[in-house]
Amino acid sequence: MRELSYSEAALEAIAEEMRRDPRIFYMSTDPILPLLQEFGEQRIKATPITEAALTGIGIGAAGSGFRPIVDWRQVTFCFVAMDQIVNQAAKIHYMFGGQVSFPLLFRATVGGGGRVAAQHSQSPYSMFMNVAGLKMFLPSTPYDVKGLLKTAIRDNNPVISFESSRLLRLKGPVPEEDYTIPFGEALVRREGRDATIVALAWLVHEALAAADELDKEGISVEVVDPRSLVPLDAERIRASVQKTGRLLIADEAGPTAGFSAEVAALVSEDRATFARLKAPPKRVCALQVPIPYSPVLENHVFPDRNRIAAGVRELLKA
Amino acid sequence: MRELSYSEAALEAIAEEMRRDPRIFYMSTDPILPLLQEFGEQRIKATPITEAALTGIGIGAAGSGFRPIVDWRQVTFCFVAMDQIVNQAAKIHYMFGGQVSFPLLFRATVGGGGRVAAQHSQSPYSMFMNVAGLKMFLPSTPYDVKGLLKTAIRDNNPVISFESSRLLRLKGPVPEEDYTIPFGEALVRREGRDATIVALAWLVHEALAAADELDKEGISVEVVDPRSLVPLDAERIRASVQKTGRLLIADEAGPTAGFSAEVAALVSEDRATFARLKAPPKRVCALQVPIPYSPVLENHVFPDRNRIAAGVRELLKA
Amino acid sequence: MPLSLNLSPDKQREMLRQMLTIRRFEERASADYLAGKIYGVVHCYIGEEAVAVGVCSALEKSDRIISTHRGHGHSIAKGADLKRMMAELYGRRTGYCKGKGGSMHIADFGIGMLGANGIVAGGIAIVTGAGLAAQMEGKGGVAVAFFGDGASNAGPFHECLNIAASWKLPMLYVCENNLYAAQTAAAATHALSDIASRAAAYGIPGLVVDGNDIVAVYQAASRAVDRARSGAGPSLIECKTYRWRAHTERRNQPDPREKEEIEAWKKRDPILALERRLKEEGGLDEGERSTMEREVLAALEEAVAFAERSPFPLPEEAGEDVFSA
Amino acid sequence: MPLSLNLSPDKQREMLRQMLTIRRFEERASADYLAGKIYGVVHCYIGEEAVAVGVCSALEKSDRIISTHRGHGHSIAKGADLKRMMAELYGRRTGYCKGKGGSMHIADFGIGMLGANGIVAGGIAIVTGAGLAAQMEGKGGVAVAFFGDGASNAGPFHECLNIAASWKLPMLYVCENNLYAAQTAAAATHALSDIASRAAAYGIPGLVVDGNDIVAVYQAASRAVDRARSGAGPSLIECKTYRWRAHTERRNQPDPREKEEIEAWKKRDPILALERRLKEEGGLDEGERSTMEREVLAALEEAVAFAERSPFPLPEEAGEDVFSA
Ligand SMILES: Cc1ncc(C[n+]2csc(CCOP(=O)(O)OP(=O)(O)O)c2C)c(N)n1
Ligand SMILES: Cc1ncc(C[n+]2csc(CCOP(=O)(O)OP(=O)(O)O)c2C)c(N)n1
Ligand SMILES: [Mg+2]
Ligand SMILES: [Mg+2]
Repeated sequence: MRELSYSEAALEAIAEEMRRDPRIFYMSTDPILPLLQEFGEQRIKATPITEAALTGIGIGAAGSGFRPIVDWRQVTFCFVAMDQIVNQAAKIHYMFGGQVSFPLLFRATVGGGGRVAAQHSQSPYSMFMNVAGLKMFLPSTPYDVKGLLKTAIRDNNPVISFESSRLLRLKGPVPEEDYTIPFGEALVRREGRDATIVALAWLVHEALAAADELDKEGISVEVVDPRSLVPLDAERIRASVQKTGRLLIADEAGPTAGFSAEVAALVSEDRATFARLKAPPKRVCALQVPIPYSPVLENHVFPDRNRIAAGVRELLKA
Repeated sequence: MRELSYSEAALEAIAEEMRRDPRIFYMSTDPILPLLQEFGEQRIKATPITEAALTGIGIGAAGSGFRPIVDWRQVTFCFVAMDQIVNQAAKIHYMFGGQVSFPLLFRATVGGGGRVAAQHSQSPYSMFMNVAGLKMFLPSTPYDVKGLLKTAIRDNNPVISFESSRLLRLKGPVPEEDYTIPFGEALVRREGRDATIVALAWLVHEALAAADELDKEGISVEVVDPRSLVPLDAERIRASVQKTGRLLIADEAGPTAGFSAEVAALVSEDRATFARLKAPPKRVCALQVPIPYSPVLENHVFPDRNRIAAGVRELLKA
Repeated sequence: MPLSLNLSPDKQREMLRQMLTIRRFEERASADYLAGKIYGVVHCYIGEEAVAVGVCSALEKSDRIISTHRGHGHSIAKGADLKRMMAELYGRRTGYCKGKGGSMHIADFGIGMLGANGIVAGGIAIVTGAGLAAQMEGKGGVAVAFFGDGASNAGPFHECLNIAASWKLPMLYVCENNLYAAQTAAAATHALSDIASRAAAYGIPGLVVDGNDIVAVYQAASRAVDRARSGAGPSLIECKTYRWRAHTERRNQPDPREKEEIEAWKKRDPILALERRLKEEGGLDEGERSTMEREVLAALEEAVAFAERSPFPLPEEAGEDVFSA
Repeated sequence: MPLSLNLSPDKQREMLRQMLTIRRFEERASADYLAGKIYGVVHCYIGEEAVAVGVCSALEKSDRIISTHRGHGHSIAKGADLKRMMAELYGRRTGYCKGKGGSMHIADFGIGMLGANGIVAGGIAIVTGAGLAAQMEGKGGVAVAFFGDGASNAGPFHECLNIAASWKLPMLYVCENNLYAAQTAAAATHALSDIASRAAAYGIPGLVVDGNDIVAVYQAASRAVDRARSGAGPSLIECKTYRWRAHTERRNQPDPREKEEIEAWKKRDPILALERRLKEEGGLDEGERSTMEREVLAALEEAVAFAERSPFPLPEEAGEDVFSA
């Protein structure tokens, strides 16, 4: 099968959907050139640096029959738009009693590794998970980013596409035919018996590498990739843990009140899963600090295959 | 001992500290009259409706030797200031290598029950817990709100005082003498043997009422009030659960990636505590929905003493 | 006033009826709020009726508007159904938002009313999106942002006026300058007292209008609407007006305003002013006026009765409408 | 130019030296970035040196400024230590931020440099807080916000100018209008091309200055500083200027700007302009100029050597400085 990079696959999803549906238009500070060339300035809008206004404009255009895509670019920049996200986009369908729908895609890159320090290396998806009324996903492969973006664009709700900075250049097979990936379906990326790793985005790949390593030690690890964060496929995660009896969650974000806490809670609060837990669930996350600049420091903050492998070994010692 | 309401106690903390330290000043849209009368317009500033600017101005004044208090009023209004909170206040000390400190208090009321619908009934403290670099607390009594506010005002970091709307008129004993309450010290509000309830703010009182009810059924419940959210007293919570073997977390916020998930994770990931868990930890939270207006709907969304009691009974059946 | 010629006596009587409807609706809402039948918080528009009605009279049904926390007036002026409004205030399932919204969140997208909004300045960008939609639709539609003097100090005001001016969006930005933002006097928080003077920063028209003179409001809005429909871009219209009541209907709500100031503004009642003008011009006699009052009150009673006999939502309905199908 | 008299040849030579230092520092930073010794992202100020140096020459050390993502120029102009700057870029423990900040976050509170800031418009409110602090201190201090044309479209610009005007804060708002925000031309996103025209909305002075003429910048800033110190409130100064290099130093960074436009602006080099003027007025000869060049390069070499021999932080230091004691 043809190979595309993660960012090429994302772009292809958007271009294909825009060809299909003239109600879709795209807003961002600094437009994406190939999109601009194909669709022109009317549908690919270069905007002032006003993510708050853009987000609100997207909401209003969505409520008026369009299907806007608002590209915040780095997730950092969406904090100026937080009122429009939390107080408006997430609640507007509900508080108006479901009168009309607000089909709206937000895009944001997340993650560290770029040596761009605290403001530009954030992974704050958990903050958005805490807000009722937003769907969101975080793909780990070119195939997934394309399929999930298409689902998002066809969804009638505000959806956030978190895209991993570390994976933008990652290549992988992407079919030419149209396909979508439903929200709320986790994928078992590798089957195993002894422990389950639930990992996100870049850490899916690190987890798979750790699993290879552990395999040599006779430890068989299952790797589950949730893909969408809201809705989150608690069932598949629990089923895996029921099988292996052990859970490690790997997240590039800090642990506190994060995705990793949610998965630990979902698993341990479930009676059937709890009954089969052979060890306490383990979070292997970034340190709970702002992300520092210097490579030595930044490398120390993030989890990686070694910390994941070490975590699994610990689980097995329990 | 003299009794004050929760909001009177808060005001007294601020007034006493402002008398003690002339570097403290206060900013809010609509100033608080007693403060204005005592301290005048220079130190109690009526501001335009620009929470983003106020937050930033607070940061700059803090970095210039003052100790500002920025009152966002309802937590809802601080989302327009989220860039200043997440990208600036939380990171500025760290990303500048600790050059200077930023003593800064933010105040925000949280919680529902007022029939003021989705935008005005939020409890989003968990979103802030996820951000490294912010301290925060959520008191349940007049005594605590005063002591914690004083600690916050003397702290050299950005601290958020979340104050419970439902408790503003609650009366309780408050000593006349100066006292402070350290961050990171949970309080056992009631001792018990069979289950631990970790509850926040208003739900501390509901948990105590549930405990009374359960007592009649011969069930002995321990109620732990964390008081500060960051830092969070994991040790005391774990110690309680190690004793009782059962954990219920009661939170007025929705569960997803929230405070309740964090406590469930902190408890279950700890080897010693995990070993003593007799039942899966249980979250009794608001529904994961925006808060609706109509009393029938709003009442249905929030947990209360009955749901807490029912949850404990379930834990004991496990 | 050449444009006043556009205003037939019929149209003026309709405007009067709408202003009267807003006033009576809110008098009732306030009473029912204090009686515990309406919950949460209610912000009254009484005294400012000429702004909403004057502007909306210059619009088509297909044009879109957005409102603020003080939203009843805009809803009624855009043609909202009193029954569904009152049912919403009463927290009933038949209300505009099925009881999920209340006073601060009444919307009717079917008539181009994109909602009241509890966040100061929170609607300005949203309705600017409706203006962009109108421009992209290419059918000559217009969108109107209503907002207060307080909101004009907030970031979205600036961001959106710049965008609308730069993209030539078919927009009206209507600032209801009632001199106060909650308890704070505009004089204390505005560098300049005329908000309209901010228009020059974006190279768009900025008009100051007597917001208690409905004909003046209508004329200014009509010109701005023409301009917007012709593709010439947005306008900022500042309507000087005043709210008669406290910021909200809560009992013992503080109100720092001088009694004399309030009384002086009450003398400039926008409803009485139009009534007088109409009578002078022979467009209204005492009998017609009483009939109008009776009809307005009858419609209101019907709305209240509808609300009262409507069921509350079922508790479980709180779980619905988080996401659209 | 009466005020030019204020500018002694010594002071002008000092200004020249600072501009030259900025330029050489960034030429080196860019090369070292491409060589992999500096990480992340580097935004160069080359071509705009007269703005930072012109404004900061009108300030006292105790006055406070804030910068943007393009922060080296402001840091050097306010008197930052080249060694600690370069060590920070090199990610070393001896850097201004102990290696935690990098190019986008250099700060030196000791000299009133409140930091570069990675968020467009993110610093405007913070330094307005420094202006409020100066007002409350009552010692005649002044605070300066540097920001780009792109930032002037964002909410904080409006919120803070209104507050500063209304509170009469001792502030300078200095817009560096280099005609582009990243890849987007200001012409595409600004309703009006002169950002200074926004000052009128707040009743404060708004000046357009040739940002490549350091004497003009200095004079405008000096007047605004006098005004601020006297309690008359803030000013907005728009400096028309241009960046010579792409938005960032990344390889193959797109740059939509016409070659001719770039070349035309390079002919208006602010450093050459001051050099020429000084030479004409007899304030600088060729020998002094070479000495200056040598000294600047020597200081830079020293800074690089310092950075190179400084240790990296220990990994565990990532856990420090989250909270202050
Ligand atoms: C962002 C935000 N901050 C504060 C509030 C609280 N608040 C509600 S109405 C109001 C005053 C609004 O004044 P103005 O815009 O002039 O409208 P008016 O009430 O006068 O119609 C305030 C401060 C809010 N709703 N949103
Ligand atoms: C809120 C926000 N949105 C987007 C960005 C990405 N970004 C970094 S610099 C820049 C352009 C800034 O333009 P301008 O303010 O004119 O400053 P200049 O780079 O020209 O000096 C953009 C869009 C950002 N840093 N912050
Ligand atoms: Mg007002
Ligand atoms: Mg620029």
